[in-house]
Amino acid sequence: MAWGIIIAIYLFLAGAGAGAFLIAVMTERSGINKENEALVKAGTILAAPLVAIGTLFLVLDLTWVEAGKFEPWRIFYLYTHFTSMITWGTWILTLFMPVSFVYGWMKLKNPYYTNNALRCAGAVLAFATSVYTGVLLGVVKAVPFWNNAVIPMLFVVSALVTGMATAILGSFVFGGKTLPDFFKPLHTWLAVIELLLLFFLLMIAANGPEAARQSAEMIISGKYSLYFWGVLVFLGIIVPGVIGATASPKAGKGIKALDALLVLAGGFTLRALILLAAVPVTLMN
Amino acid sequence: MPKYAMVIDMTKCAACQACTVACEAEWGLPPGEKFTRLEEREIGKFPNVRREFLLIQCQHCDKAPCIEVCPTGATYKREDGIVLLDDKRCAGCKYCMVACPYQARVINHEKGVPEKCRFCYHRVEQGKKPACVSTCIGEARYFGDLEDPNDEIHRIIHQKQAKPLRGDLGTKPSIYYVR
Amino acid sequence: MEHNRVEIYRLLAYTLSEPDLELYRWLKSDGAKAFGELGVNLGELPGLPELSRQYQEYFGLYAPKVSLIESVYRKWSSDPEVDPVMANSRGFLMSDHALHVAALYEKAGLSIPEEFSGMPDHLVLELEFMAMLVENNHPGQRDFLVDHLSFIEQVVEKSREENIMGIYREIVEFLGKFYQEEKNLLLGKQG
Amino acid sequence: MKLTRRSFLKASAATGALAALSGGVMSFERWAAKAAETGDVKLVPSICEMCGTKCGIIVKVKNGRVVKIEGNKEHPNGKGKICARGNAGMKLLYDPDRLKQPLKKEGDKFVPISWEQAFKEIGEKLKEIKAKYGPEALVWSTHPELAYDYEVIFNLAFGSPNLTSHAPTCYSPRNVAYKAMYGEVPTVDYGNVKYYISCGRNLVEGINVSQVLGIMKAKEKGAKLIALDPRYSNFAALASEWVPIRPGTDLAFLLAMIHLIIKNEWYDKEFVKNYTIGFEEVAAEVEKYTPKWAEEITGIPAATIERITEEFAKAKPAAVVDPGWHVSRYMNSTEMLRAGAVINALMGNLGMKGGLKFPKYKFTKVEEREGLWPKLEKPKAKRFDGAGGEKWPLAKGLGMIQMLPEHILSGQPYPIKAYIANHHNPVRSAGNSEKWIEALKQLELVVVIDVQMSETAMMAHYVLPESTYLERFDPPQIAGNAVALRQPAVEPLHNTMGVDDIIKELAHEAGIGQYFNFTLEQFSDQMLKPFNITFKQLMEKGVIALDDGKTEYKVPEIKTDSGKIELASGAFEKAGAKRVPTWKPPGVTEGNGKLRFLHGHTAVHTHTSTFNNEYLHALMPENVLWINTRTAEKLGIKNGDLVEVKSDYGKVTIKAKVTEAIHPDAVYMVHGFGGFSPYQKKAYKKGASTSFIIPCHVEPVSGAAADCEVLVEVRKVGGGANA
Repeated sequence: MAWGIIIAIYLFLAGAGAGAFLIAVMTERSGINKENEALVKAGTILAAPLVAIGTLFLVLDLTWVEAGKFEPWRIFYLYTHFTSMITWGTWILTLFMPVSFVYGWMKLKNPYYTNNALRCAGAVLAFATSVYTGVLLGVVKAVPFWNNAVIPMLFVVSALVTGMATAILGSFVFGGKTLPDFFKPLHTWLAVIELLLLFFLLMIAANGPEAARQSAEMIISGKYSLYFWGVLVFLGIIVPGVIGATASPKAGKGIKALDALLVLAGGFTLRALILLAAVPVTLMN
Repeated sequence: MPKYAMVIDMTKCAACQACTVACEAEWGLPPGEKFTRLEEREIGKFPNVRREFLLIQCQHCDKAPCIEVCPTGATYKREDGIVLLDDKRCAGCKYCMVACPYQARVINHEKGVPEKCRFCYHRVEQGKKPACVSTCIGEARYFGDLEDPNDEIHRIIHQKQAKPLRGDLGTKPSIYYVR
Repeated sequence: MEHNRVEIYRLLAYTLSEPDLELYRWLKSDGAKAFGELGVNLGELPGLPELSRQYQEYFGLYAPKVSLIESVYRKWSSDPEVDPVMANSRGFLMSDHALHVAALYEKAGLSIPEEFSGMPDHLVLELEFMAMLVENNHPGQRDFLVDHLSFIEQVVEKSREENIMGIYREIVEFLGKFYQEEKNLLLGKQG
Repeated sequence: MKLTRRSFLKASAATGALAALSGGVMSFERWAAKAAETGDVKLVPSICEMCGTKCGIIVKVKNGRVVKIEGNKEHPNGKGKICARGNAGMKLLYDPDRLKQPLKKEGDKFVPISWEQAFKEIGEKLKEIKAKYGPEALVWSTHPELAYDYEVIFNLAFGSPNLTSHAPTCYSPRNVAYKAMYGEVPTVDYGNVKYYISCGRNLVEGINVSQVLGIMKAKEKGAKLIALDPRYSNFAALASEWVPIRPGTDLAFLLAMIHLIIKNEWYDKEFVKNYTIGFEEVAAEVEKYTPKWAEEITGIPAATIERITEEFAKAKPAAVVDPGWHVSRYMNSTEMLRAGAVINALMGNLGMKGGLKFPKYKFTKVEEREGLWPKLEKPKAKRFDGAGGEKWPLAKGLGMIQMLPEHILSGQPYPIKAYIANHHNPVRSAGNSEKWIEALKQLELVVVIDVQMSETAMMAHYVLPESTYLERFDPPQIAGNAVALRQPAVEPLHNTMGVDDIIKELAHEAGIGQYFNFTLEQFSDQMLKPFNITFKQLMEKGVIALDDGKTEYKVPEIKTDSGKIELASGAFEKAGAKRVPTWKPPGVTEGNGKLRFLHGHTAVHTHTSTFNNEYLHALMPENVLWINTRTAEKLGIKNGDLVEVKSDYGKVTIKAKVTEAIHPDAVYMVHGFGGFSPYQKKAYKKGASTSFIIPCHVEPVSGAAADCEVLVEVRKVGGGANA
């Protein structure tokens, strides 16, 4: 498959950045205060750099970059062909980055700053970013494993979970200590939904055409099974899900950081597995 | 305006790879880069076993997924049905490689773009057949113009009941297979 | 470096040719001295059989570690009439570069010796030819250096990659250094 | 600095001409652009030599350089098409590693010498050996090509009976069977067959372009193609039916066919009556060979044999059992070929549309041509290998080259002291490399003529570089209904010579120069005289058709003693077999963990000669061992694992390909890989060489190498890439 780990990093970082922004906005909406201002700062200001770094990985994966042909203007062609999800994605990312950056910058200077238009635009673009990373794969008919609506949903959920983890880790830098109350149920619910979506995805694949069956087999019992069950399901979803559901919002930084790091590892593993397990349609039938 | 099409009769394919080589030669491809590839599979258990071959290259689809997903418009279809890539416009995102059900694209590491079969348009314009067709030592390949009612390609498609590969995907390929 | 450029080209051409008794004796005395004057210590000279063996292994006519033939490093041809797969190949004899060099020799009234037939672009011949150009203060030196002798860079690189040892390592390193100096001399002034 | 030294570039004419080098010439780019534009282009019709098939090519030459090779539509071989190997010819011509000048071994290395010195020293040595041991102390082996006649003259003139081809590692059983029974070796009218049975003939991996074209045409018209093969080869994939027969038992299958054909009177009675003798003897012999009997041996159900035989017989006379090419596989191969020849006769297919045919035109034998050289005498000594003698009467002219090491080492029947190999690499193609190497070391003189440093050349005292097929003339060729010429497209790149000139010069130094006082043109004109064509005309056209190409289907003259096809023949009795084909089991039996070792061609390589070709190397850089899934499971071998394959004669290491497409008792690899000549950089030690596994032994009737009569044990020695 033409896309590998580098694209997984891109999708992961774009998702985490967008998710962090959404989580920050949700926190802000729930009422900003001394307790959560670090988190709002972190979530908004981290979004743009994460998405930017992710995009840098995308650029690194461009074959003409690999071939050492430095013709940066070719990137501008990416904006031109609207039948392609990448064109849409390029626009979304291009708009999301400055909007989130400006909003984050303002929040950094003054956590109580607010601007409805900027916030709404940022939230819509953040959501669009997280959806885009899934639809990019979802529309590919050549890979039956991807070609469904579950992948975009899964990526949105994963973006929120990893965004939350990113915001939590970031908030520690800005001196945050406690988490908003709604994090606990949200964390649990997202974990449950993510598990359900994964289950649907693999069920659809296992009962789908030959290529999709092969993909599912690789993940469930084949060469990626250890990463799937061990890293993604157990360490990346169940363990943090349990921590999130049981730990008190006032628990120590250590346990929260561990929770967040496991979530991030799981989120990256999810993207990587879905890309690596892609099997193109069977031709010899 | 012609509309080019090809028939590959796998029942006459010697699996000798002369087409692969002739194509590499025609386009001066670097070693390892092939526009046509020979796939093989085994079915059944000894002694009730079969080996099957399939020659795969760009199918020049009328509804080409590669054109649809290309964000720069570098991949395009000519009026005569040949799908081509404008190297200079390609950003190298590889979405076309991902989206092509036939896995017909290969990266040219020198140019940094995913290339593919071009139906030898330069030969076709001179009235010649594509290199893979002229070289085929089993005469398993045919090339012609679907718009020309007198072209033997119609008879061959009809007579051999040639069908596109994975027609169910809705890509409307220009290559028809006899298998 | 205020040495005689012509002499250095000749010196290199000679020392990079197949060693025989004459070359060996010369290397032992005058050759070592000449290199010494250029600041190169060739080190311990092995016996002639060993030197021949090394030469064959490193630069010989059959499957050498480092080819001294220019064509081997060049794209074979840019002529559109050439079979494209051959045109784009590297690693074969008689590329466009070889034809050009052969044409230059012919025009200059020089004949290619038998042991170099099929490889007019052997480094030894090209260095000798360059010596003649320099000797005659010919304006074509610059073109010849850029168009042909530039493959010396690849020879040096490959020699390092293949970990060439002993006196040939010293000679190749000097060749690389001298080439850079020549490049600076002939091109630097414009730039 | 004072330097005394040689310089290489010498002024050829007036000095001081450097002034003639103007700016336009000096700049490479400007020069190249002009050369591309103004260069003179010529098209040279010639003959390919990337394999032995000799297809017609047109070589495009520009500015003295070959720039493209294409097929020649006028030439009956290939009919304008060339295969992957033919396409790769330029990469041989301009390969920097090919032989460039005569080499002499000094100590353990080769040093360049002049042609004069090489000829002189070899000639002296040959004369010395001849004086001391007699002319029969020289053995000359070859893969017979267009200059074969020169080799015949040389050996007869020298007085050696030991000119021997690669036949026993290839087609000996076929030639023996058909020459004795039909008087000459027929081929198949592929384009028109209706029912075709291949006993291991793999038309699409051992490619002859015209024959592939023919069989595809037949298939398109609805012909039924049956592949008898323990392996599901590419031809089996193309065929209508694969018969997964136990290795070495095709003979039983064919005998049962004869049984059925005679019992059910499915044969062509008219033809049998008019054109054959010995029918009754055959009928008596095959009575016991029932399909049930054959089922036991072949593992193919009797019902299948019955069905195929009936369908086959109904398609007569366009029903053929292919005589094949590489049939030197088993101890019963000659019997198998004889059985096939009987079936073909029973179908009455000789000379019929879609049946067997004899070559239409032939040059007269060189021994029968006169005028250009003194009369050639038959050598006094018997052949070293006994071919043509009492024990091997039918191997006459084919020889048993695979037994050369044995005879060198034993000194029997007489000492062999000199060996010349031309276009032949028996160290890797005739089995048991170790023994060959050991034996060649014993000789006083080993000379190898080749275009590259083969493994046999590595063992030589002198290596004489031949010009490639793109740089030399050869004597003319007959192909189908035409004569054709191989001619140089370019001047030799290096200090090489055509093999005709090499032989001629050698003859002069070896004291038999009086036999070679002619030019290639004179020699060729003499060959062409019966066709009223001259060498000059052939140079111009490349190919000249001898008739309109239309075939008249009729039974040709049969050149046996009886003038009929001899279904029963006393010749075989003299060679130690029965008068009619009879069952004989293969030489070794699989079982107890021992597997039958099979090998064969691939479409993209030729014997041991193309593996250093960049182009072909990229297509197929190494071989793999085919092993049946069940067998592999028992041995704990997974696809891609590294395995050791070991016979009583040696062992190799190779990657396993676990597949259902091969008989569980057999393993298979493509031959020719695993080269160990360091001069061939790309091919060096890539894949495994079959020659370390195969023994040097002989099939009793034809003297063939029976190179699949060997058992191997396979064990895993390392994990694979995908383990």
